[in-house]
Amino acid sequence: MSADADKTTLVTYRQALNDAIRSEMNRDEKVILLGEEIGIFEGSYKITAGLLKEFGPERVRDTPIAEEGFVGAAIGAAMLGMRPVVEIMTLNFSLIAIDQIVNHAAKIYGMFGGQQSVPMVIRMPGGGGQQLAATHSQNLEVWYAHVPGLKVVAPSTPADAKALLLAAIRDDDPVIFLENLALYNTKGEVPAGDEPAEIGRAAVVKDGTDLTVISYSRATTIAVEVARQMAEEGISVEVVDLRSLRPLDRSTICASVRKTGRAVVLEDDWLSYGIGAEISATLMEGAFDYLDAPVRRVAAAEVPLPYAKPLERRALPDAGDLRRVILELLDDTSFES
Amino acid sequence: MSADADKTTLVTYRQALNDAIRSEMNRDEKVILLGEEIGIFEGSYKITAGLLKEFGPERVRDTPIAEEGFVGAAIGAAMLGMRPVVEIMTLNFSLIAIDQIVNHAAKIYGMFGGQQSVPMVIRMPGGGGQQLAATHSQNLEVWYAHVPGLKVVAPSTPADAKALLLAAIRDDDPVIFLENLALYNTKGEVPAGDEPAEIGRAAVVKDGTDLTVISYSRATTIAVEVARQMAEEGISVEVVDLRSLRPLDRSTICASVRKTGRAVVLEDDWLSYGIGAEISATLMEGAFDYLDAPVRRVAAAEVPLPYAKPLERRALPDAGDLRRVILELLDDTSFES
Amino acid sequence: MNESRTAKASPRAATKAARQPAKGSAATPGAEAAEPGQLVEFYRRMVLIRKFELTADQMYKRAKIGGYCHLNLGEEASVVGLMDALRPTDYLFTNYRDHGYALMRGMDTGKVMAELFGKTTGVSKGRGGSMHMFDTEKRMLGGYGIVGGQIPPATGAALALTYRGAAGPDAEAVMCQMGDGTTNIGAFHESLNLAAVWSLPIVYVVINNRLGMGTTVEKAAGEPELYKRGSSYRIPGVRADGGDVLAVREAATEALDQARTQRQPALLELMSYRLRGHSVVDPARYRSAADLETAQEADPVPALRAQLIADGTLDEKQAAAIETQVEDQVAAAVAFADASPDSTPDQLFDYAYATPVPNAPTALPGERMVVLP
Amino acid sequence: MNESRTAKASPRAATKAARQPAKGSAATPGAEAAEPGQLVEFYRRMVLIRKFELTADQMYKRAKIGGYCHLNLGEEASVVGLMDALRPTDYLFTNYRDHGYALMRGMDTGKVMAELFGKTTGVSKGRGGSMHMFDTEKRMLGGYGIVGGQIPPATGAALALTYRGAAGPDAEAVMCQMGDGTTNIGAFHESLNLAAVWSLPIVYVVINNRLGMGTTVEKAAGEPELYKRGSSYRIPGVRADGGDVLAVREAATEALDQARTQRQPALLELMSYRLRGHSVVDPARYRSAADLETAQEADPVPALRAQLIADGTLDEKQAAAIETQVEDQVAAAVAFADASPDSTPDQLFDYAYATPVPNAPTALPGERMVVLP
Ligand SMILES: Cc1ncc(C[n+]2csc(CCOP(=O)(O)OP(=O)(O)O)c2C)c(N)n1
Ligand SMILES: Cc1ncc(C[n+]2csc(CCOP(=O)(O)OP(=O)(O)O)c2C)c(N)n1
Ligand SMILES: [Mg+2]
Ligand SMILES: [Mg+2]
Repeated sequence: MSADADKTTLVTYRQALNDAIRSEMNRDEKVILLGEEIGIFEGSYKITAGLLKEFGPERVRDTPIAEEGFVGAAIGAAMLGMRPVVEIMTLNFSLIAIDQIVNHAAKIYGMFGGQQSVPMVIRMPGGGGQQLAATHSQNLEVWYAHVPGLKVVAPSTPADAKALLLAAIRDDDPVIFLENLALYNTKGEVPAGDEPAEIGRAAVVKDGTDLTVISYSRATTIAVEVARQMAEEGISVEVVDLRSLRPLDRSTICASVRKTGRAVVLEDDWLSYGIGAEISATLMEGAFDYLDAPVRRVAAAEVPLPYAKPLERRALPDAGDLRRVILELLDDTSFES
Repeated sequence: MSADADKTTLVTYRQALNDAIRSEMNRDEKVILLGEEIGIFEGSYKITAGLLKEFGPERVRDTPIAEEGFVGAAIGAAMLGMRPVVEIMTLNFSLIAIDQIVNHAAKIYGMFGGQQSVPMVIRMPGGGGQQLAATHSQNLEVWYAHVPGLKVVAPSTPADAKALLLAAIRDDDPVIFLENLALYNTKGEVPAGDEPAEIGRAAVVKDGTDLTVISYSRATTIAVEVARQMAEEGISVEVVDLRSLRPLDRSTICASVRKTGRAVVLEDDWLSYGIGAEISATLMEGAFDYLDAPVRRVAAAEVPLPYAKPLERRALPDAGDLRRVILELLDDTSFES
Repeated sequence: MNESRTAKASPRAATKAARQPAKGSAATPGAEAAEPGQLVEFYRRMVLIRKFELTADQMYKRAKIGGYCHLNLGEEASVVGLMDALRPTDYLFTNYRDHGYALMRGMDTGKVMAELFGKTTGVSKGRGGSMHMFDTEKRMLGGYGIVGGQIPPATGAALALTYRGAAGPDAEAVMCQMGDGTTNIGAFHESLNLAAVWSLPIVYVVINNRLGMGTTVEKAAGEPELYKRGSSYRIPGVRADGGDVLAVREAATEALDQARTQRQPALLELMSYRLRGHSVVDPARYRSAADLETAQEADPVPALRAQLIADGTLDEKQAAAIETQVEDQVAAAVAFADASPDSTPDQLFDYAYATPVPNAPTALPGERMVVLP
Repeated sequence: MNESRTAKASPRAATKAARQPAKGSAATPGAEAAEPGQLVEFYRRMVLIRKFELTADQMYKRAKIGGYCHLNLGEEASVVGLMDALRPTDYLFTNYRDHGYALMRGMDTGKVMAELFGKTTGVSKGRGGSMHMFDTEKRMLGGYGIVGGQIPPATGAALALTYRGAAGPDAEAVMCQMGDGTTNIGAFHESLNLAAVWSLPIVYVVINNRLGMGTTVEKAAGEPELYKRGSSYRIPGVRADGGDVLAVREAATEALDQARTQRQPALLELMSYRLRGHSVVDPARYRSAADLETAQEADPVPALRAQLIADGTLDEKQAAAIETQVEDQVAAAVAFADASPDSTPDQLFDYAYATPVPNAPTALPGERMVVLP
């Protein structure tokens, strides 16, 4: 524990999530948890560890394997005033529940003329890199980000994981809360107290002047690392962490790139029609006259992700790829550090 | 029937689809149809009219209401050498089957090391404008377009509907074949014979020099109409019809815009993270130095589509919106006709 | 295994059944023997649904109504019986064939019609249309257009009730209506299983009108006696005659009572007929003349009328008076809907989010997205 | 209703059952009385699965294997009995717990191990890993990782068979394996219903190992006697002792026979135990000591060994010889896998599409997408 315990504590992303859930469950008894193996098994990725013991099986409710059923049940419970926080083991399995998420949770408020809100959170990790092969390694966040009626957040740090989860649980709309398998063990300082973040705002997580990297979730941790390294080489990279994919904070993105004149998107999803496409299109609209060169995208190769490590590694974007593209872009624009 | 019957015939988009299916069923007995109400009911939108009578209930197979089940069954049948053509009543209901489409049909060939192809077609109409309200009016084509392992086509004319459906049925990969409710009654000349189109190629459907409109499916019919009108006003608009959303024919798009220097995307889906985002990002990469102004997007307003006509009309892009944006873009770039 | 009992399921029996007074009512609270006055009231309600639906059909043809429009014609006795068994404190979820349910839930006839007309005075402010009637206060939690889509949320509503209070005769319960074809979809299976393992106060009602669009139950379901499908979850299944308003009310009351007092979910199948096509635009050419005739013979509205006149409860004049009163009510609803204001385009983003957040997209088609300070 | 019969389901009975010769075999072709030599061969197969899985566990710990890895430990008798009943002309679909099935389907031990190692010599060329064994020739049409995901395609494979030829004793059939927890998912319901209404030659096999990860069958399923769930589709359900290789073979043969000759789908539940955690990384702390003990007592591999020695079919030396032979086989598999080449990054797009098309995206991360002429 940090010496300055009343200010911030160094915790894992996993622990930050666990803290946020616990804290909301203590604050509001309407908050209940639903999901497969979140109780006695403590969650596939142990995010809900200890909560069954603390809150009992009615508030920490294990479900049968029935994603469509229990996600839909959470919608109905939310309509009666509960605030369910649903865990789907991984984003890949949310496809089974997606009719409930997109045709129901996202529609009920607007389609019924604003009579009934659906205050629920769906937490789920995406991400590859764990050799889980093609059906268990996807980053389909762009699907959810595309859908009006949903809010979609994808925190990259433990502090944001906590603050955005607090916000998501208190929000009256369905919030898709995207975690990432590779982030759970990462550590960061988390402020004491329960201050929620504002959904819909990006953050400049590292200032810079030469080039902007825009990313979210796991990719932001890589971007920040690469930016730090390059700073030592005299290259000043700004990093914008999207945090919220829907709504998308276009002003913050454009303001950064208007300043730096160069932009790279780093994303874990497939390139075509991915998150980066919208970022690039946004910069086309909001920073065209300020761009010294076309926005570049660093994204996953467009294949069902193979199990074999050498292939998986090659398919996913990494720090080396980002670094190379940054240097190419600086080169193209005759950058001199 | 046209005087020149051996060359082309004027038929509806609906009839062109019906002709293509019939013709493939005659050519190859492995071609079977699966879907709700495609037999005795002749299809919700009558695309399969007459086929039950012609080919019998085993090849034109009505299914229970079980999209996940029958789409998945088509996958298994395809793995054993059948060539199923599945109708999902509307794209909105494909959400129930999307785990089978994305986690199974799209993965089987690659994930099992190229041992087993999945030759199947999923036909479904998307589209709003029929007052079917929020859950029955969606354009979620970008979801499918994002997924490696799938091919996704979205023809805008009867001729393409036929030629691309022939290609899709003969293709050994799963093909998502996107129709549109507003296109079924549109008419066009369709060449005689059974010449399939090439999946993966866009087409310049109207030549022009001042500006390029890029679109697909229903939107292309609007784009062509607006381009014709504007030609009379001395404005030369080129129209690129994407035809294939995956693979995306980036060269054709970029070549056109390199020539005209101005681009507008017209799309029926929601703006954020829609098809147009990828088009704009593609032009960022492939035509940056040739662009006189940022690419503009004309897309649907980001709300669950309301039933009420005045709201629905306002939410969906139309010819007026396209025309206005074209004029704005020409203005911004000091165009003089 | 299956605590099932099969009520008269043949069409003739159905028509006849409606002519008998209800029996075996003492055992189940709420299923009182029908007073003559009550049956007259039920007749009035059935006529209201009938007139409303026939009027909706006309209004569709006059293009006052758009989109899809599915009618309860032929199902009036089921709708009235079910809704009479349901208490104001209970919750209802239905499919898209929802006009009658909305009316019987006590929603204003004019506002239901206004919803069909897409007016701002509609129950869902014109956003939902025919398939999407909703009223928080009346605890009508929605008509839903995706087949089976209402079943998981209804199940979750029942879950929420278990946090509110204990089981007992005054406990709230949920009713979830669906069609026969809907029992073949995955959401049905997942939801009933959840209700069973969590012991939820919910009654699943299958209106078995023998058809899902053009597909018969026998063609669509491996077990076409649908009430038996509860057995996969140890949920008791009951079949009743959907043409007999009292039998419906009794069966529903009993099932709801078990839900209230024991948190025992139930599956109630009501044998019924669809008098017309699947929706107003479906000419139902796939339907045999014999089948249609059977359906018409089983029509519960004239059957109840004939019964009430035969047993002397009503005379022709009184029956006609009821019908006229209902006609006036529906005409007033149309007038109200007609006179109500249309939505205006500036209202498009009114219900985008319940909790406002920065940067929510509100561009109209062709408008620029990026607005920089 | 349900043509069900319950075989010895208690753990003690299971162990004992394995010591009895099979009975009632004449009636069902294929389920011959076991010759002693055959039982010895079954023992060898069970030991092969056992050794393979224990080795996979070790190799995982040595980081030769990555991702998820689910073992058949405790289910050997079920796997061997099922696969012996299946003919080379039949088709198999399984879940992710698929190593034993792959081996018993006749896939090369070395190539199965190589798949786990992610090598190009693996049965799925290293693309699939543990959960995704596949072999077109052996008609093993895949292990699948999405719970329930294999059920609709398996059902469709059976549909395809109905276009190939008539029913009869030589007809092909499909077997679709799944776990107990999987019977609660929508795909199960939709698929069994399709098989019923279309009369498909398929046998659905539920390996009821009493747990889906940490969740017991009783907690997950409203009807925990899973074979009864066939009744919702009029599909006969049978429960058999999954620890008894002969009982499994007999039940499977009978079900397959009905599928072949009558196109009658079947649901076969095999009572079994999971000896370890859900996957190799799960310490299964949620499991009670008593439950684990029960599972270990029911362990079919030592039980069959003990039986074969007790009845004089094998002596210790012969048993040990079998075990040594199998150990060598598995060691050779590891050596083969180890020596096999890794995939190289240039192979990444090798299986992008079966039918090549222009403009297919092949950019590596960071590469430019647009290549203009
Ligand atoms: C998931 C899904 N698939 C298909 C449809 C199209 N559809 C609307 S109603 C219907 C038939 C439903 O039949 P049934 O459940 O018997 O109800 P009924 O219309 O007879 O009241 C179908 C196939 C849909 N709305 N949703
Ligand atoms: C749709 C989906 N949900 C959840 C999971 C995670 N998961 C993998 S295996 C499993 C348990 C399955 O249990 P069971 O069917 O009994 O099979 P067993 O593992 O016991 O063989 C779960 C929940 C998944 N792979 N797919
Ligand atoms: Mg019906
Ligand atoms: Mg299990």
